[in-house]
Amino acid sequence: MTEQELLSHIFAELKKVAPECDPVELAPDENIREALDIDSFSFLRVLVGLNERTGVDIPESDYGKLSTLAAMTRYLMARLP
Amino acid sequence: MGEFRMPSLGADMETGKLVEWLVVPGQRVKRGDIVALVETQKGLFEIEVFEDGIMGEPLVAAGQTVPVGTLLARIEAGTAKAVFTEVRTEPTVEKTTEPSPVSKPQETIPAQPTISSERLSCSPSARRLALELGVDLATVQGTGPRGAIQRSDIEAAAQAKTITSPQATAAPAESAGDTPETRMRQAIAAAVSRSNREIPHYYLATEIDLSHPLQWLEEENRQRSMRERILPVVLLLKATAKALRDVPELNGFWLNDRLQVQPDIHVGFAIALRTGGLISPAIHHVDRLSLGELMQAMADLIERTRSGRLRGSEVTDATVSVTNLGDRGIKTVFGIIYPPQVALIGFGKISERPWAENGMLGVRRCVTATLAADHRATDGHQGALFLEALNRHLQQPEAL
Amino acid sequence: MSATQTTTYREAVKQAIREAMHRDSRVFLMGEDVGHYGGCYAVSKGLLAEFGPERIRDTPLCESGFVGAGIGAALGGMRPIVEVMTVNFSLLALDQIVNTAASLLHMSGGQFNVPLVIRMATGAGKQLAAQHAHSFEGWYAHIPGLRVLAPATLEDARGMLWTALEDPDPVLIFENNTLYNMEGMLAEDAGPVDIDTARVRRPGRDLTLITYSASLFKCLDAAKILAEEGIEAEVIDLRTLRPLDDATYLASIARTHRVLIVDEGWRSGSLSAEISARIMEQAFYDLDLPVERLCSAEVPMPYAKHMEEAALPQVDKIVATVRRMMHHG
Amino acid sequence: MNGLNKEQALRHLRQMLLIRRFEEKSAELYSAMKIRGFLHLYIGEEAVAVGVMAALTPEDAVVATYREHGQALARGMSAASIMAEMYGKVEGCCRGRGGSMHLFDATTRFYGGNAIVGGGLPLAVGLALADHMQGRQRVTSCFFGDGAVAEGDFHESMNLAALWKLPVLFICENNLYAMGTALRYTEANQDIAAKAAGYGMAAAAVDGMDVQAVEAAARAAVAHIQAGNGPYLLECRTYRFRPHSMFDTELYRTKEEVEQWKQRDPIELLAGRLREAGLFTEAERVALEREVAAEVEASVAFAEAGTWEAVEDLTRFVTTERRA
Repeated sequence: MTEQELLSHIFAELKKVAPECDPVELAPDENIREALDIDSFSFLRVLVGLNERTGVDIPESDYGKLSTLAAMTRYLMARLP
Repeated sequence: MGEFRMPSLGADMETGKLVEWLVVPGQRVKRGDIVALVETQKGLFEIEVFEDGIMGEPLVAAGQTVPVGTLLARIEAGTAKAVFTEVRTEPTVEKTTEPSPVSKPQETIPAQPTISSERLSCSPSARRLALELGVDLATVQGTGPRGAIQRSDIEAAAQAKTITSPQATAAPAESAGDTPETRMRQAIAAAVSRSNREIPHYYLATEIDLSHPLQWLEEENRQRSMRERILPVVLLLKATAKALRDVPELNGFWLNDRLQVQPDIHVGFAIALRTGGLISPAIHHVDRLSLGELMQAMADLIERTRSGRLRGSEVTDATVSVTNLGDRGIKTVFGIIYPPQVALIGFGKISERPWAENGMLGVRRCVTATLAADHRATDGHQGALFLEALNRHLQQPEAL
Repeated sequence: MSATQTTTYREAVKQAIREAMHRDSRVFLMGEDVGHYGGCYAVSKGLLAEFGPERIRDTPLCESGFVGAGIGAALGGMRPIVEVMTVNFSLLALDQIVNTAASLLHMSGGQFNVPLVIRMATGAGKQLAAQHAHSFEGWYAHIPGLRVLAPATLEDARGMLWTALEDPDPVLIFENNTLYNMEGMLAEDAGPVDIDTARVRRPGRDLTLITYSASLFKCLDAAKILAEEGIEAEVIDLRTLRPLDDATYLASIARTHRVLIVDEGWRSGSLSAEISARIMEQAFYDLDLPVERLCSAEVPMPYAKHMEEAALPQVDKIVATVRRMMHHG
Repeated sequence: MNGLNKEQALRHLRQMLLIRRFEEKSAELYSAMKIRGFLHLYIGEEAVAVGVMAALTPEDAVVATYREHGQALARGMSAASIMAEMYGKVEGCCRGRGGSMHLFDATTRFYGGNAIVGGGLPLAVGLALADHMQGRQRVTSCFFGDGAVAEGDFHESMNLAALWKLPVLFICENNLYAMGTALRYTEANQDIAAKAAGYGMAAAAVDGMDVQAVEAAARAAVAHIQAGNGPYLLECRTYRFRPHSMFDTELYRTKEEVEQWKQRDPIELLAGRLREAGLFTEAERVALEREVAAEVEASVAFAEAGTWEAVEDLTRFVTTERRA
């Protein structure tokens, strides 16, 4: 999976919980939850969706490491099966 | 009339899997809009349309793999009205949906509530109820199958209306041009005004040390798959329900000048809508659900609330309310009780705070729990007993 | 409260027959293997010794002949209970039941009523395949002039027979073969019950399940599971399939606004179709969802167990259908 | 036939003549569309019904077929109530609910009027079973045609009645045609009386055109039954002079055959016998004809004057009204 492909997965999941927002406009180091006004339930849903799309298991203690687009991409790319 | 077909994105592309529809039938699209996600052997692509018009019903369901050139949907040049008749017919593609190895099978996107002045999709019972309650169907958003208006929608609309009615003379009349958001804002305004006017609130707050329960939860979550993991707010909610069992006077209604304690604990959980406003749908029998079930129930409720698919009982059944503003970094919540309920429990952000115990100072993860209660129904003593019970239950997470 | 005892559906039917035989000397039981064999489903076991071969009357294998003879005996002043081994075999007597028993009163201008009771086993669930296990009670419920009963509970198995025998017109009683071994508590002084009305077997506010006979218990099990999810289903036992007690289920729908009909018969042209039509006619403005039906698959009953189970309405299918209706997904 | 009893013979003659003239009138009224539905005429077979009825008492029961005007009249039902029934009037024996094929009368124990071929036989078995179980000395007579012999109900009923030794008098009116198909095309063994042997049942065949022979045979059969010997099959060999029903072009038989049988017209047979014995004058014949014609005309007048049942009563008599 290329980084671009991963990004389109991330965007698709974010669009599901924040359909009126355009995640493409997010800056790489912007805090996703704050920028898109996503609560903890929705954020968990995004992570579960990404887990299903990429197969990467994300332990709860790592949730904090996926707060920006850059961090999220880095974290997942490094662990892609 | 245009046709939206599975595009050929490369000479070697023979088929594509329609992963997700990003538009709904009846939606106006213009040239260049992204309308679907398609997966190929090369990866996931966003697919655009090349003409303006109105999206017809999907001819291929999400999850289906079809050859290049397959008609996916028609794009009508006409008005929304013409398309509406078409989208009302049942999509027949659902049955052939096959599970995708990459993403879980997408639900066929239900036609969103489409309001047409010609013909509303409305259940017969809801139609009669609307007549009885004086609700104008044209102002109601349907949440039923294929966007049909159901009894629950009418009940919700009527409730908003009832709350408004005491000040109907003062309040500006609902105008047909109002957006649903405006109308919801008006309903909220009416409810809180009435609450503030009629209910003598008293407030109690306490700091609760969550270190132990959160530790326990982290341990518990380690053993759970991502999908089954539980969020801390679930602990708060379950403990609230158990504490209400200990102090039932806070779980009830103030009606006809007396407190009517309710036997079942249905917690109204405030959910902010992305378009603004909030709804407090009820989670039924919270005290009887396991933490896992409660997590599922909340996730399900939040999703359905935001997609406008609440059931009538959920809109009307709450016996008490909980507001959790912790996500937004708020420390303390002073809530407004939702009549005829008699209590609202608020939770702020869970954060590390200095904590003195047995003469020692340490850092603990804490939350501020508040109680807003109706003084006509209970006194501060009962309120204090409740917060004490809440703390007690939270300190025994394994028993929750 | 009177004393209760543990008993079975089979025993309840037998006691009903015994009581009727003792109460009225005109009553007799006639059918294939009811005497020396003790009844195909052992319902009449022991009755031959108690009442003798005149009143526990074995017949040859001639459904049309002995059902017709039952009609004649009823005309001649007797109160026959005719047992047909299974509903599939009753088709051999269909002419007598429909063309004679059901029609005689009318075509004689009200002169000749036929006080006949016909009992038969019905239903699938015992791997009896395509010629012993169908549910034709809905067919019979189509016929004016017949009263069609489907006792599901022990009280009804015990109590419907006598009331049926007192009816001046032909009454068909359908006993689902899977119920004969059903055990439960029954009042020692259990007696006749009405054969006119449906019953609410479980109250609920969210959805009405309309059913009868063995499917009643599947619906009750389903309702229990649904209750754990917060869905309260009201379960209606029709009891009498003709004439239908519209009032009971319409009242329920007026409360719940949603309805699922569970019927072991086939869907096309069925009793469930009839009830659905009546709801449309009489309760359209009570409905919040289209009426739904759960019926047997439209195949002759297969033998293999998994296939037979798949063909019939089952608890999980009822639960799933109700869930889908409530969540309209 | 010796020992001719004038009074009795004249009664038979009158009954047969009444059936004949009544049915001739019915055919006329059918053509005039006063009578509708199916109309099956008995003309030619009158001796069977009249002869058998003479052997029965009022307590006995009669089960007949859709060709039952003859049995109904011979049993004593009034021509007026039958005609009104065929008109569809409420004054008819079945309030106009039955019509020609479904004549019923409780007072004469006349159980139809059964229009499913063979369908009446099990009914007769049941009526006899009720008598047997209640210890009553009554006979149930059951008329059916040669066509019914091919039905399962015939065999099932013969077996049941014989098995349980029930007091049933089975009367087969063998007119040689099951509707329009000759017996030789439908029965492997065309000797119907012989079929009784398969059930261990007593049987006899008799000339169905001779009312006195039929009566004698029926009396013997009834005596056999009343002696507790079980059922009896009486085959009456007869012939229908008219088509099967009004809408029948009679492609299946020749005019010569019909003419041949008409030579043995049961009415003329008995009238001739009486004349030969010097018991019946032409004046008496004229008087008898006039009397019968008057009765038929009275029945028509009664039917014409009759009323239509109120449509509001449409769904009555589906279930018994005294319940509830």
